Amino acid sequence: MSALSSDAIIACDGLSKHFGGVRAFTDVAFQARRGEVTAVIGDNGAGKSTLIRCLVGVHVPDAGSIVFDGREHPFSNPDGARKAGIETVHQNLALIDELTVAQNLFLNRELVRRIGPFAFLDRKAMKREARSMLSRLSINVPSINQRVRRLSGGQRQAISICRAVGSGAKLVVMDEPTAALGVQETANVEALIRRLREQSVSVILVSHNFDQVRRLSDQIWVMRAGKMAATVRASETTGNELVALVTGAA
Amino acid sequence: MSALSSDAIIACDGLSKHFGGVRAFTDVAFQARRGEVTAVIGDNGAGKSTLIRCLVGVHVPDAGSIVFDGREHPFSNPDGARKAGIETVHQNLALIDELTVAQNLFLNRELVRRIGPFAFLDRKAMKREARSMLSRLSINVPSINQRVRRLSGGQRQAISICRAVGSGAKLVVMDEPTAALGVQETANVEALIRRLREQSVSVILVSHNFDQVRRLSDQIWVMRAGKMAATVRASETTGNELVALVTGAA
Amino acid sequence: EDAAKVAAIVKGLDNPFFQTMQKGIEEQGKASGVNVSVQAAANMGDATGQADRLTAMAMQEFDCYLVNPISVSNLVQALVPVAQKKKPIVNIDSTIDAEQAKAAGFAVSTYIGTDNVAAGALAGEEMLKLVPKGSKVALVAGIVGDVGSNARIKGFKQAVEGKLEVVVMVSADWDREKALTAATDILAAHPDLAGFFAANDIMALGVERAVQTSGKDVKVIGLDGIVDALKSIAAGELTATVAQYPYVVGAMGVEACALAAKGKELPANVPAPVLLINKANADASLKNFPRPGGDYPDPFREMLK
Amino acid sequence: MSNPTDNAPVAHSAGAAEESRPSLSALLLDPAFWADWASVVGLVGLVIVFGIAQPVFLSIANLQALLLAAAILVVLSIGQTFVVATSGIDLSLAAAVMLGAIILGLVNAAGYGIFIACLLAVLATSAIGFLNGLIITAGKIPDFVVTLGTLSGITGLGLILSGGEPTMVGSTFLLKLASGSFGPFGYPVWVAIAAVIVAHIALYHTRFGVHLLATGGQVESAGALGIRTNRVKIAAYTISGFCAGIAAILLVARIGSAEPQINTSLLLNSVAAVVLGGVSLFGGRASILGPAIGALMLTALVNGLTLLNVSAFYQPLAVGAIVVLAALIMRYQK
Amino acid sequence: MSNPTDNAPVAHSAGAAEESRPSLSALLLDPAFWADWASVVGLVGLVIVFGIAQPVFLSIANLQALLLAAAILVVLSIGQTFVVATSGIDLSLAAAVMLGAIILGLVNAAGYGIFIACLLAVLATSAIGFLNGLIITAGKIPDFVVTLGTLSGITGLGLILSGGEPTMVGSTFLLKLASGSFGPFGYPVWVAIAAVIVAHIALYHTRFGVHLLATGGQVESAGALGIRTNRVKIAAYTISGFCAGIAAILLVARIGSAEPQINTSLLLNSVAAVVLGGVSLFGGRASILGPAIGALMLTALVNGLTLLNVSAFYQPLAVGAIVVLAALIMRYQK
Ligand SMILES: Nc1ncnc2c1ncn2[C@@H]1O[C@H](COP(=O)(O)OP(=O)(O)OP(=O)(O)O)[C@@H](O)[C@H]1O
Ligand SMILES: Nc1ncnc2c1ncn2[C@@H]1O[C@H](COP(=O)(O)OP(=O)(O)OP(=O)(O)O)[C@@H](O)[C@H]1O
Ligand SMILES: [Mg+2]
Ligand SMILES: [Mg+2]
Repeated sequence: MSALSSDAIIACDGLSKHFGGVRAFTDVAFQARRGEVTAVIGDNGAGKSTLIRCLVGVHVPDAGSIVFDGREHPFSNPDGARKAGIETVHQNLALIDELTVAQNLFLNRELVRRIGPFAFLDRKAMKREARSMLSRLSINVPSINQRVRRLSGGQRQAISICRAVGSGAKLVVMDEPTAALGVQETANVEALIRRLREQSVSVILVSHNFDQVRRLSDQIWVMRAGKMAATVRASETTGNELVALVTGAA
Repeated sequence: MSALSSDAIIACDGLSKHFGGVRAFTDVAFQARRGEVTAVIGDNGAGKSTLIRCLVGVHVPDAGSIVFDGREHPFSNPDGARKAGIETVHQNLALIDELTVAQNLFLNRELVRRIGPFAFLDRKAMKREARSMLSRLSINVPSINQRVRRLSGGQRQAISICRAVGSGAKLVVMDEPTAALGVQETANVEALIRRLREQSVSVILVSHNFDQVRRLSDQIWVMRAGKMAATVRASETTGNELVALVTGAA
Repeated sequence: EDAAKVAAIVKGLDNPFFQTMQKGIEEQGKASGVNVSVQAAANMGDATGQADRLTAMAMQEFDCYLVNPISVSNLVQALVPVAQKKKPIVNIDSTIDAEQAKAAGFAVSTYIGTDNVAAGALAGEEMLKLVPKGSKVALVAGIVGDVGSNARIKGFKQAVEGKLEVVVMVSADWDREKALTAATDILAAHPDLAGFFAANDIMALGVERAVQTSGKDVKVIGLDGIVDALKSIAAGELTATVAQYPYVVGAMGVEACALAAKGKELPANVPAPVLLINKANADASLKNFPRPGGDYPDPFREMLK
Repeated sequence: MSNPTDNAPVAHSAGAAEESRPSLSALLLDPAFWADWASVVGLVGLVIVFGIAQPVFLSIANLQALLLAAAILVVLSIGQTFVVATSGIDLSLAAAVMLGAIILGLVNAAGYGIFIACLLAVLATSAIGFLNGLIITAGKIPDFVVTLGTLSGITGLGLILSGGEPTMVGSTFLLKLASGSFGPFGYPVWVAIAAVIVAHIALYHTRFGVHLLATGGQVESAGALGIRTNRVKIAAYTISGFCAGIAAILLVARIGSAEPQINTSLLLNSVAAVVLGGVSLFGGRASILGPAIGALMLTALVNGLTLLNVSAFYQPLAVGAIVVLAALIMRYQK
Repeated sequence: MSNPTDNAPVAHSAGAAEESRPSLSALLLDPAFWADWASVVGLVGLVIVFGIAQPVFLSIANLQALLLAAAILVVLSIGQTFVVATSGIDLSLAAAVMLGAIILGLVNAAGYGIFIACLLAVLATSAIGFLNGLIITAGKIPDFVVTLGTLSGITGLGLILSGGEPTMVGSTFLLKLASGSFGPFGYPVWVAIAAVIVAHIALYHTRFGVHLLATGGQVESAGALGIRTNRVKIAAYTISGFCAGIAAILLVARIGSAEPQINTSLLLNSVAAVVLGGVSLFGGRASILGPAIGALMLTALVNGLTLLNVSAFYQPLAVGAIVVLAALIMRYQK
């Protein structure tokens, strides 16, 4: 596959990860260009989520190198990734069930007021901000003070998306962001992704919806059984070709 | 809405459910005809999953009546529902993370060998059966002895589906069964639903994918903001009409 | 004239020693026409809980306070309000530190108790009579750090110093099963052991079990004189015990309290009876239990007359 | 399809709860409200019952004494709360109190000033907490095992250091601390009040507090969001150790000596107070007032039963029944 | 698109683990294997160290005595395992043992036969377990609080029933039980072995076992699948109570009397054995051999340290260090 090109916001080469006896993926090269929407597709268990989690610092890869925004080995943990400007919508959503909607939206990015050497949470500001974040995405939740445990599947996903796009990241990574969303909400998220691109935020999108992928993305990467199988420009491919690439029939 | 017709496998009337201050849905009438695929659609938080959970005995509704297979108040808990012949794919999948794939597939339906008064698990038979169940749906899992905790999102969903269809139920209820599935797996599940109908098993399908709903179902029910807003025959509607019904623009 | 009201607080009631003491307090209360309320700590380690209970009792109108503290000072704070109301305090069984008491502004009217070091020494002297010079003996202590246990062990050690070899000391937390297990282990490690001294009878009975099982002739001496131990000695199992008389300590405490409530001057220090019991006098002791086999000196009895 | 920006989040008619604070009457009808305040309800219930049965219970002097007696348990419960909020448990808490007391006693006996002695005691117990956290996170060993191990280890250390003998601490400073008072409350009560306030602010008004709950709630998700869950856990244990140190000072002040013996009921009561206070042992939910009031309740129970002259034999039975009853109020807690 | 039926689940090249049993060498290289067998590794390590340091340790007589001493803890750990597997904890276990012993003693002293006494003791402790489970599930109260409450309640009951006095039990049947042996092992050891086997079968080879783990793993999911999670929990507590009854009989047989005293280290050790045995306190994972070996390990530790003549002061320190070390082997457990 390609050498790391200089216009990549994030790129990796020779990346491998296994868990005990299970190899999630081996020797993967991948890159996402600056300001583009880069899609990753592949069958269930192909290794997409694990690749994403390696890129954003959740897992430490067994081998291989990662370059983000020109720096090699840019971070070793998710905190570093977020500080460097990467926000992620994880497939499992990474919500804390016992915390409220507002607390989840600002987790590890809490707004504080400083009084002398101390920093106190600015809960009012966070709630205000949270409301406007949710309204921008037109997300319905019963209350911003509600614990997320009892929210519906779609409501939960919406909150996770809202958190990732709310803080001006350079790169937003979304692992199947619309899986649980309704038609309307899906349309909103797609519009949002377009807007992100307009604001030249780079996006990595994992999705099983090939129509969506072709509608939204510039470049498509195909994983198959733990390998990076192919990459194509979205404008130059068809749904059938994608199916063939994913299943290995090509 | 309609009175309970006699060809309904399951029907409810005047059903309401609230949680503390949150009303999930109010005064809902709904029915699914025997041998048909009945779809329920609606926005996120509309109350679909809660309705489903009331129908299969997980929640006890605050008001209203349920008729299953001609019997009123047919069961008061999920065990009763399963014994009566209802299998469910819950939106949260209802998998036990610490148990293996095979154990999850047979949970509360374990195969046993009787020796005198005692019943011992027939683990070999369960593993054998589990393998053939998975292969019928062509589901890839690393191992049948693996705990489900570490499986990918799609693998988990596939196991939950496999469990529901594996045991000869009269009614299979699926809450967004293909949300996390790949293209191939989705096609498999759709084929499976068609096969169930051919075997005159009734199916209730909750989905956000209107194309899928129109492809698969006979009757479509639309929920909006905790009410049953409309019901249409799938053959007599269009995607745009469904969008209008769901958003309330109609 | 109203009957005097006495508040008594003892150590944990999870030990029969203090059960007997409570019995002595209550029965003497009836005998002398004194109203007694007895409270106890949740267990032997509950130093603060005991203080909390005494604090509550100090709120009420009692004429005298009878205290058996878990440690030398855990009740001092709680006794301050008692002292402020100028109510007499009688100290039994374990001492209250005099200096701390002075700092807190009170002095106890009298102390009645047994000298644990002397009792341990009595056990040591009996052991010397039973086993040849230079024999190996093992010690089974109570909860590590317990003051009473330490004193008893100390007394025993002093008595056998240079005459017997103490090969090991273990801690069995006043628990019969733990003592049994430890003794079994010790017998395995030291097959030529001649005797055990356990810091109380409950542990001694556990040790005796281990000795029985091993089939060896090893002497076991306990301390306290609880009824099970006396029975065991009478049956020829346990070798001996040093009997203390918590019943008498409690009863004398009530007598002292009754006197102090009337404003009588009391002797500062009254020793309670201690008696070595072996096969020879076990039956007599059993008959009189929980009182001593014979008469004993009691200065308060004279004063009350 | 609708435009994503012009569609404000109007909470839809069904399924909508008010965003503003619910009204008082609605609150009082909600069982979850009662559950959240179980310890308060329990405490008020106890006070009423004991007050009627034995008026002395409500005397100013007794209430002051009760608060004084509760101070140590309150401080310990706060420490335990931080650990339990991370879904851990600190079994070494009472042992740390013992070690802190012994170090205080020995340093003081060695002729150093009482302040240095107190400082060293708090440093030592904080170090124990830090070590607990470090072993748990670095070694990935269950909290229960590690703190059970340190419980045992500290016991030994305390015995070795003290030689098994209690040490008298005759410091006038500590005597004042134990018996003096400012305004209506004794100094130890003020210490406990200060601990409650500081802990409440730390839990509810700092980033650390949110991260603590997130770590206790879902450690993997918290980690994926960049929260240094290991550091948070270590901090929680260190706070617990620190509280043990403060409790050790209060204890030595109260009983006037440092005993090489562990008060296990202090440990069990600290956890009971935390749970009665509505904190989930599975982490992710916590409050400071709840455990503090739980601690008060447990102390009031002993005080009241003693005043009622309930025999020592019947006290455990009564305590057990009342603890379960109080917890019954929590039944609706979600 | 592919045909859903002709596509057999060929585990794909990457991401595939063998379905058959992994080879021995692969097993030995997998840290998770060592973690699962931490207690065995710990036990073997201890035996080697003690055996070298003090050859008496390995004498047949000592090993027999060790097993005899461990029998009670093994039985209790099994009971605790069932409860912990449901993500509960039974703090009343040691108290139930005490109550069972007292009932045994009193019934026997009242002149009823020893078998009736034993039966009543087991019935009583099972009833306590049942009650624990009932209050926990019906009242929706945290396990910790309920069993802490019953711990206290039972303590009181035991004191009241016994009047605080120990009762001698001079039954020849119990004496035989305690001191007789069959083949290489004493009867109590056989009782423990039988308990291990029955419990292992119940856990791994019955529907109840799977339901137990499912309830402990995710109670909501288990409920959604129709498992009667409340009944499962009650059953687990009843089993725990039953084991306490068996342990009570063994205890009375061993020491020849029924003491109204609670052995709290029995409680803590039972939980420690369970955790050392690889059972998660958060439920859903369990084994029977693990806790049994954990119990053996804890007993061997005390035995070895006593044989080595380690001072009573240093023993707790050693126990603590070794428990943490043994747990360190579990660090890779997932
Ligand atoms: N933490 C883990 N431990 C063990 N195995 C894991 C772990 N995470 C992932 N795996 C395994 O690695 C493989 C790839 O998983 P991954 O989640 O990356 O798939 P995916 O491409 O995201 O699939 P899906 O589309 O279903 O989400 C799967 O077989 C999965 O079981
Ligand atoms: N157990 C519960 N406790 C409190 N509120 C709940 C509970 N379950 C659901 N709700 C609330 O009820 C409403 C309906 O939820 P439900 O899960 O039925 O929606 P849904 O139609 O399935 O949505 P989605 O498409 O996102 O899955 C939501 O507002 C949700 O927050
Ligand atoms: Mg994935
Ligand atoms: Mg839903």
